[in-house]
Amino acid sequence: MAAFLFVPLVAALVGAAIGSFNRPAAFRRFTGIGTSIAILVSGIALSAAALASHVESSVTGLLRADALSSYMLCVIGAVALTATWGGIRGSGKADGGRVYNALICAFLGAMSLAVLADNLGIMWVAIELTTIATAFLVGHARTGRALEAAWKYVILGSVGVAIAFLGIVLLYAATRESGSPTLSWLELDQGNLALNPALVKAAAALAVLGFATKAGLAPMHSWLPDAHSQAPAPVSGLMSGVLLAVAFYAVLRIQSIADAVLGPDLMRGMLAVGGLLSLAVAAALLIGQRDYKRMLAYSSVEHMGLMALGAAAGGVIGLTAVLLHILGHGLTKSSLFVVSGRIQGAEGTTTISDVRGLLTRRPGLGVPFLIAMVALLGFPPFSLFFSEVGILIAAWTRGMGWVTGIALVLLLVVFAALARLTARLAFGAPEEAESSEPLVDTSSHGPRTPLIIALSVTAVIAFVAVPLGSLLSSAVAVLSGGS
Amino acid sequence: MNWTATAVALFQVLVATLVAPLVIGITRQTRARLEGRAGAGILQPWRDLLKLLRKETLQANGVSWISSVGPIIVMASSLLVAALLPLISTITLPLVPDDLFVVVSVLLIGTVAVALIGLDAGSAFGGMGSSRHMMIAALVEPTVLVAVYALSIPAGSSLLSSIVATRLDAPAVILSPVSLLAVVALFVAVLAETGRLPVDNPSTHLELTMVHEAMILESSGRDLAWLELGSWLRLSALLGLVANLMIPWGLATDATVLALVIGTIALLVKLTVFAAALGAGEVFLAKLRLFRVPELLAGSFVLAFLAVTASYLVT
Amino acid sequence: MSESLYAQLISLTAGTLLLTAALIVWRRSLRASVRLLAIQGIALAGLVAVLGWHERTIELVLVSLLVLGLKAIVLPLVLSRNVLTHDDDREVPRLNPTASLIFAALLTMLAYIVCRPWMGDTDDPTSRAVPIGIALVLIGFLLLITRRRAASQLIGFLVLDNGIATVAFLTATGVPLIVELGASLDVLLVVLILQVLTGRMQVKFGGTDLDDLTELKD
Amino acid sequence: MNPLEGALTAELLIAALACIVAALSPASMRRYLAGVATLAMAASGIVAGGFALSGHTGTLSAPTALPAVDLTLAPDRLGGVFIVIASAVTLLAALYAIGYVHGSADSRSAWLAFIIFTLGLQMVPAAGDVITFLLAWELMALGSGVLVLTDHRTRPQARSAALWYAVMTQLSFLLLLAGFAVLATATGSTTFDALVTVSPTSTTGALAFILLTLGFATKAGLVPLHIWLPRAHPEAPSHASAVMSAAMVKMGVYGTLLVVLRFMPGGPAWWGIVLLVLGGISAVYGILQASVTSDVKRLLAYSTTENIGLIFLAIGASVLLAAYGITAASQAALLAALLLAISHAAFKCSLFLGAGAIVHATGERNLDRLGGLGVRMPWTAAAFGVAALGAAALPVTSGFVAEWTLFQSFIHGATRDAIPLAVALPVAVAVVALTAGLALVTFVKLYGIGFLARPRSTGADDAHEVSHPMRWAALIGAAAVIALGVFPGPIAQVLASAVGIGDVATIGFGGLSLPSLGVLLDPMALAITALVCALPVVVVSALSARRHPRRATELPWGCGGVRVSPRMQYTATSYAEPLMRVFDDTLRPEQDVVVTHATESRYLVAQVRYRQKLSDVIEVRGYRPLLAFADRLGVVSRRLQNGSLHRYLTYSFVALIVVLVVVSL
Repeated sequence: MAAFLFVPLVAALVGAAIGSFNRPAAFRRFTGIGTSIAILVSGIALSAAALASHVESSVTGLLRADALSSYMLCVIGAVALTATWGGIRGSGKADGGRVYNALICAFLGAMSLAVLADNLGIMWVAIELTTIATAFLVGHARTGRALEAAWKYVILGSVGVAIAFLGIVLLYAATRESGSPTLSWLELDQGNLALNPALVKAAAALAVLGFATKAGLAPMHSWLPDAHSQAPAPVSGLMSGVLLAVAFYAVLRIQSIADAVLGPDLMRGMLAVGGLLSLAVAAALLIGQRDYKRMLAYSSVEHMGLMALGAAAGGVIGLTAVLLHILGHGLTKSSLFVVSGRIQGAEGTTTISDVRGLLTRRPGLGVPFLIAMVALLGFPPFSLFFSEVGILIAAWTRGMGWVTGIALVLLLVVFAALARLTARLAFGAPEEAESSEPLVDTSSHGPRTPLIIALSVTAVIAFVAVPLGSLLSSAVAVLSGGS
Repeated sequence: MNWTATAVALFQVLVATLVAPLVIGITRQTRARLEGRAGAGILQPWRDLLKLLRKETLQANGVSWISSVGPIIVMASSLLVAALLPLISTITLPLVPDDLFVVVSVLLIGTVAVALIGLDAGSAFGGMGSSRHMMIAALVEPTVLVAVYALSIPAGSSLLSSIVATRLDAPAVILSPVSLLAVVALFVAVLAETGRLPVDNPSTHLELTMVHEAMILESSGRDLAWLELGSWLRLSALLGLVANLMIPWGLATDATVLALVIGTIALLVKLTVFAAALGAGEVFLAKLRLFRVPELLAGSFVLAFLAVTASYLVT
Repeated sequence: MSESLYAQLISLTAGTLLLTAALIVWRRSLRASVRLLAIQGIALAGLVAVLGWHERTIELVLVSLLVLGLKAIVLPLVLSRNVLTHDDDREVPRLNPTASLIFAALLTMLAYIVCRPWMGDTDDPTSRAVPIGIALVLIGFLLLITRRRAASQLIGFLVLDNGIATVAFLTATGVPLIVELGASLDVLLVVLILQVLTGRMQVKFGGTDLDDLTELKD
Repeated sequence: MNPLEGALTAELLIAALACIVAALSPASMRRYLAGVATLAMAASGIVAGGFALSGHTGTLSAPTALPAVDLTLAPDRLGGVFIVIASAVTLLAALYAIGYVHGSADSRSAWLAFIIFTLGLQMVPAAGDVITFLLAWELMALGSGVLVLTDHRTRPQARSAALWYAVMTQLSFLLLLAGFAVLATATGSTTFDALVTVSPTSTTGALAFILLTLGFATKAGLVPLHIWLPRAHPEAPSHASAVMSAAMVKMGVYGTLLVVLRFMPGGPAWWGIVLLVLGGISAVYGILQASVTSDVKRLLAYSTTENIGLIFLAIGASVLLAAYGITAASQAALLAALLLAISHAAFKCSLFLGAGAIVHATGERNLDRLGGLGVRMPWTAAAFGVAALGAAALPVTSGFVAEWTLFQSFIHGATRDAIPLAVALPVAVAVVALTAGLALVTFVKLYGIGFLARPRSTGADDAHEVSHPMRWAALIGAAAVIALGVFPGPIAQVLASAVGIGDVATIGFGGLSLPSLGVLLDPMALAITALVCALPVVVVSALSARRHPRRATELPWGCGGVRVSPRMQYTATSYAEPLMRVFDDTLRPEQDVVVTHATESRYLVAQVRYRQKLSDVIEVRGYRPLLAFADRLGVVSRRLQNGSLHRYLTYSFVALIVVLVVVSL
């Protein structure tokens, strides 16, 4: 079973290799999907193992898959499958070329490595690798705007992650001071190292600050709307759906270490402030938003903010809800980005006011977009409803009443803004001036199946107590100190 | 079934119905005399009524059943009110107590029926009268209910018969500020509800000032007879109620023949006095402009409300 | 090596690091900045070598060679190739040099203040030099914020990175080798990517002024 | 599995089946298949509600992916009342829909939305824990929101209505979430049975009460949170508006009862005053707006605000009276609240279905363009008329019984010992009376202008009676209005037992008696008395008719002139004009009069153009500025993200410095 630890990495390497060599294009196009499936399968296998209390780790101890890692691997696989499969025709001209597919595979591999690494340093390297892999993906369109987005993304991302590295260095220094230098989760998490609290405090704060940049938490979120709006849709889907989540996974890990040494106050404070700021930024910039891809990007900021609040609250319900939210948000957001890519392809614009009447004119795009928006806005039966309610109740019950109160107000504003933008985009009759007889285009501009699967999964996962609920519980147990 | 009570109620209805046109006759005659006219005599309303009942009934093309059934509903609601109110005796029907809310609702059925008749023919004036009539009715209702609420507090009951009976037992209540305020408020409300001056001029047919008359413009023959009798009966019954609230003496408290005779005579006397007073009062009053009426009603509402407040603070 | 020599060498290398950073803030010429960056790389490598010598670990000495190769030679070379291909090597900072220097000084003081609680009041020369690493991080950040040219931002990023490396070596004599290798590779890749992007920027916008990059906004 | 659990399970299964049927059935058969499936679901809901109401208990639960969060359905008797209301209304609406839906209202999505909506509706009162409650609540919101959008292609207003609705519903949801979170924090659990330990007089209790009440008030459409209601109800297809108005807003009532009866019984007096004020303002404001509105469905929507206001007023009175220990009157007020709720469900359902029939038959929603429908659509007219009587609270309808009960509790609650009561009750009497008076005007206008007189447009002139399912649904609703009005005794007894009031009896011919207040009302006896009184009148009329049959002519008097054109009739707008003037200060209509003079002389008028626009004052004064402020904020905050990389880096830098300083403190 330990072989499954390596499957994602090998699959990514192979995929990248196939992608970059000029194999038949038909073959090349499926490398991303293949890698995603490999990741998903390994994720499921490792989860099964973790549920059977059998934690796989590699010989050198650098890779390890506890319940949390396995779960995250499943999330990566599932979201990547949605994005790559759904984006199969949406990657721009001529399927995006060699580099595109190779980089996608590398990106997936880097994320898998980040969650599988048992070593903070390796994880950091992997997360930095995601920046590198996605830099050219963001700039893929080769327009001035894409270039701008890529530059901002790389600078802000790298600087942020560099700060995280500073934190990791200090953490390492702390463990060295206590006599057993290590960067292993397993050893750090057991909490029996006598670490210097002041140093851990600085280390954790810096690390969280750094990873929060990649996780898209305000005020370090600035790269996010630009990168998400310029990247090809599947890449945006991957970034929004899992890259943020992987970075947030790092935050969660660091939080569990810091909490063991310092108690929950520091991390709770930081995450609560970050969460509220993210919600506020998302709310403020969604009100007057004009671009639907940026709208989705800010919605990601909002959801990351919500997860930060959940993490700040902690506790079994709070953390489970956060993990469930990661999956639900990933699937929903990647579907939305896939559809938005198709809308962009069909309409040639990302400006909301230029689209209008989407549901009437292009039901093949309008219907999935609306269903996914309904899921994103947190309506049942989609799982985001449960995770949002869980996070908010957990936040309130764990003594963050004021924070939650403010968050609720901001959530209302976000909801109103998103609903207004969606209504503008999707409903109403098409403009009369365009053509007297509106042309109804029922094609979905790409495979429908991945969207159906992703959204159906989002709709039912919240009701799956076994094995998902048990997996989430074990993953939360990992964060709460036992492994 | 309590046959005595039923018989008393029927008797009361009979008396009220017979007397109602006379009450109108008395007011008109009083007014005529005071204005220096000879007057048609107090029996003239009865004569009008009988003549109307004998005449042919016309109705507009394409009207609904409301136009033919409405007058009967109006009449029936007035009769029912006459049966319920404590006019001759305080004995109430079994199962149908003279609860204030019920009485008001029964009155409102008549109001609504008249308003719908006004609309049914589709003439411009009918709609106008109906609209004004309903506005006044809507604004009168708070006054009526609050006034009687004030009266019901000393009695501990919203049954009109108990309220009147309480006053018979303890006449001091009558002159209490609560009672005075409430009765005055109620009296204004009754004037408004029955379409008397200064709210509505019952004898006008000047288009722009009509309220009640506008609604029944298109009715004729027996329809008109029922509508007229119904509104007269309503006036008499309500005047009788106000009279009994102010001067409860003479009212029969048991079902003996003597008591009933005394009660009837007392009622006739009271009604005569009140009708004459009403006629005399109207000589000196001009009709208010329609949009001054709400001010009048607001004033009476304030009186009623003060009465309630006083009932808590004074007595 | 005697303790006093060791302490002096640490101070010297760390001081050089800070000095070069300050000079980078001061100078407007990109070429000069690249040269200063190379010197900074040498100083960092020197610091690692001193530490390695002091701790008698061959591993650290090897790492110092790696640092020397990467930070003193490869990265400055890559940068200077870029800078040299363009005639204009003047930076027009958003903040004038005097103000920038004052800021740099303030940031250094801040670094000393914030490091105190973590490091305690030891006389250990390495611990006393840690704030210089933090100061380097902050000064690097300052460069990122105040410089307009793409290449300058790269320099700022590298100063920041040097700062982190300094902290790493001073507090923990470096991170595990595999992490060190990975991290170095990452930095190299980031710089290469930024180089490529700078090249594209030159083609697209006819310059590398970052103030041109304000198309994407709300 | 006991009967209740069985019925609930059956309902869920039938709902799932109905969804499948709606999704898969061919377009031509869809309304029959899906309609029948929905009927079956509603029927099983009635059964389930009936079991719950009769005191059966049972629990259905299912685990979720979140630990310690189990979805639980465990209706109590109070819940049973509302399940029955919701299911019965759904039943009528589904029956109606079979004959009514066409076009976009017959689409797959519309049917799915309707099923999800009504299922959510029936599950809200069945929920046994917070998460289930919120789940059902949101399903209800989602389904109804989609239904509001049914006509988004042809009606631009639908979009804005749905938006208002969605946002206000979300507000309600978030308030509830916060309120439940407060309770859950205090009790450490999310099941309803565990939430009862919070003391109503504590700060926690107060906070929970405020949050929950505001949340429920938003859903119930109380002023000033009613703003979505007059927009959303008219936009939905009529069968959906009927359910929304007759049943969905009731969930706000149910929730409030849940708070004051189940979670925190024995609330302090100020709770009662809050509810009383909220309800009173809503009642008067709602009916005032209704009385001057000419759009049939909008009028009905405002009237819903009024009725729900009355219900809250009754609940408030009950809480207030209970706080001063006046138990009998308090219980009467509570009973009145439930009677009002049931009565409103019956007549409002019928009215909305009737309104749908009018729109269906004439293509008009504006009362100013209707008229003469009583002759053309006799069945609809009958149902609508009876329901309008109910709405106007005249005897012998359900509305009359309910308001009578409310009035009795006011009369018998009077006490000299408590100043708040001494002030509140007379004001409440006045408010109820004014509301009743204005309701009378409103419904006389609605019925009189819509069904009587001459048609004011060709659409109204060409109207025909609607199909049988539509007719029957409206008639059954009307029959319920009468049945509830004639035999209130047994119904009141059932309701009373659901909220633990013992002191209610049946008297006479199914009349209602409240022994502890010493009052009784037997509508049947009243009706018999009325018939006895009417008998001689009828006899005289019949005798007279034999001699002189009625003769139809053109307008008999017609002001001495010939038949006027239908345009010279009073319209709904002119009917309401006097009221508009009287309440000018509250309603603040915008009026323009443009007089064009003849060219020859400025003393001759060629044309007078009069325009009057009535908008909701609360929206104009309260919500618009707020929205404008938000929009300005949105514009200003764009500067946060102005594209400058340096600015973005500065954000990170500042964050870094702040963090460094904070950790070194």
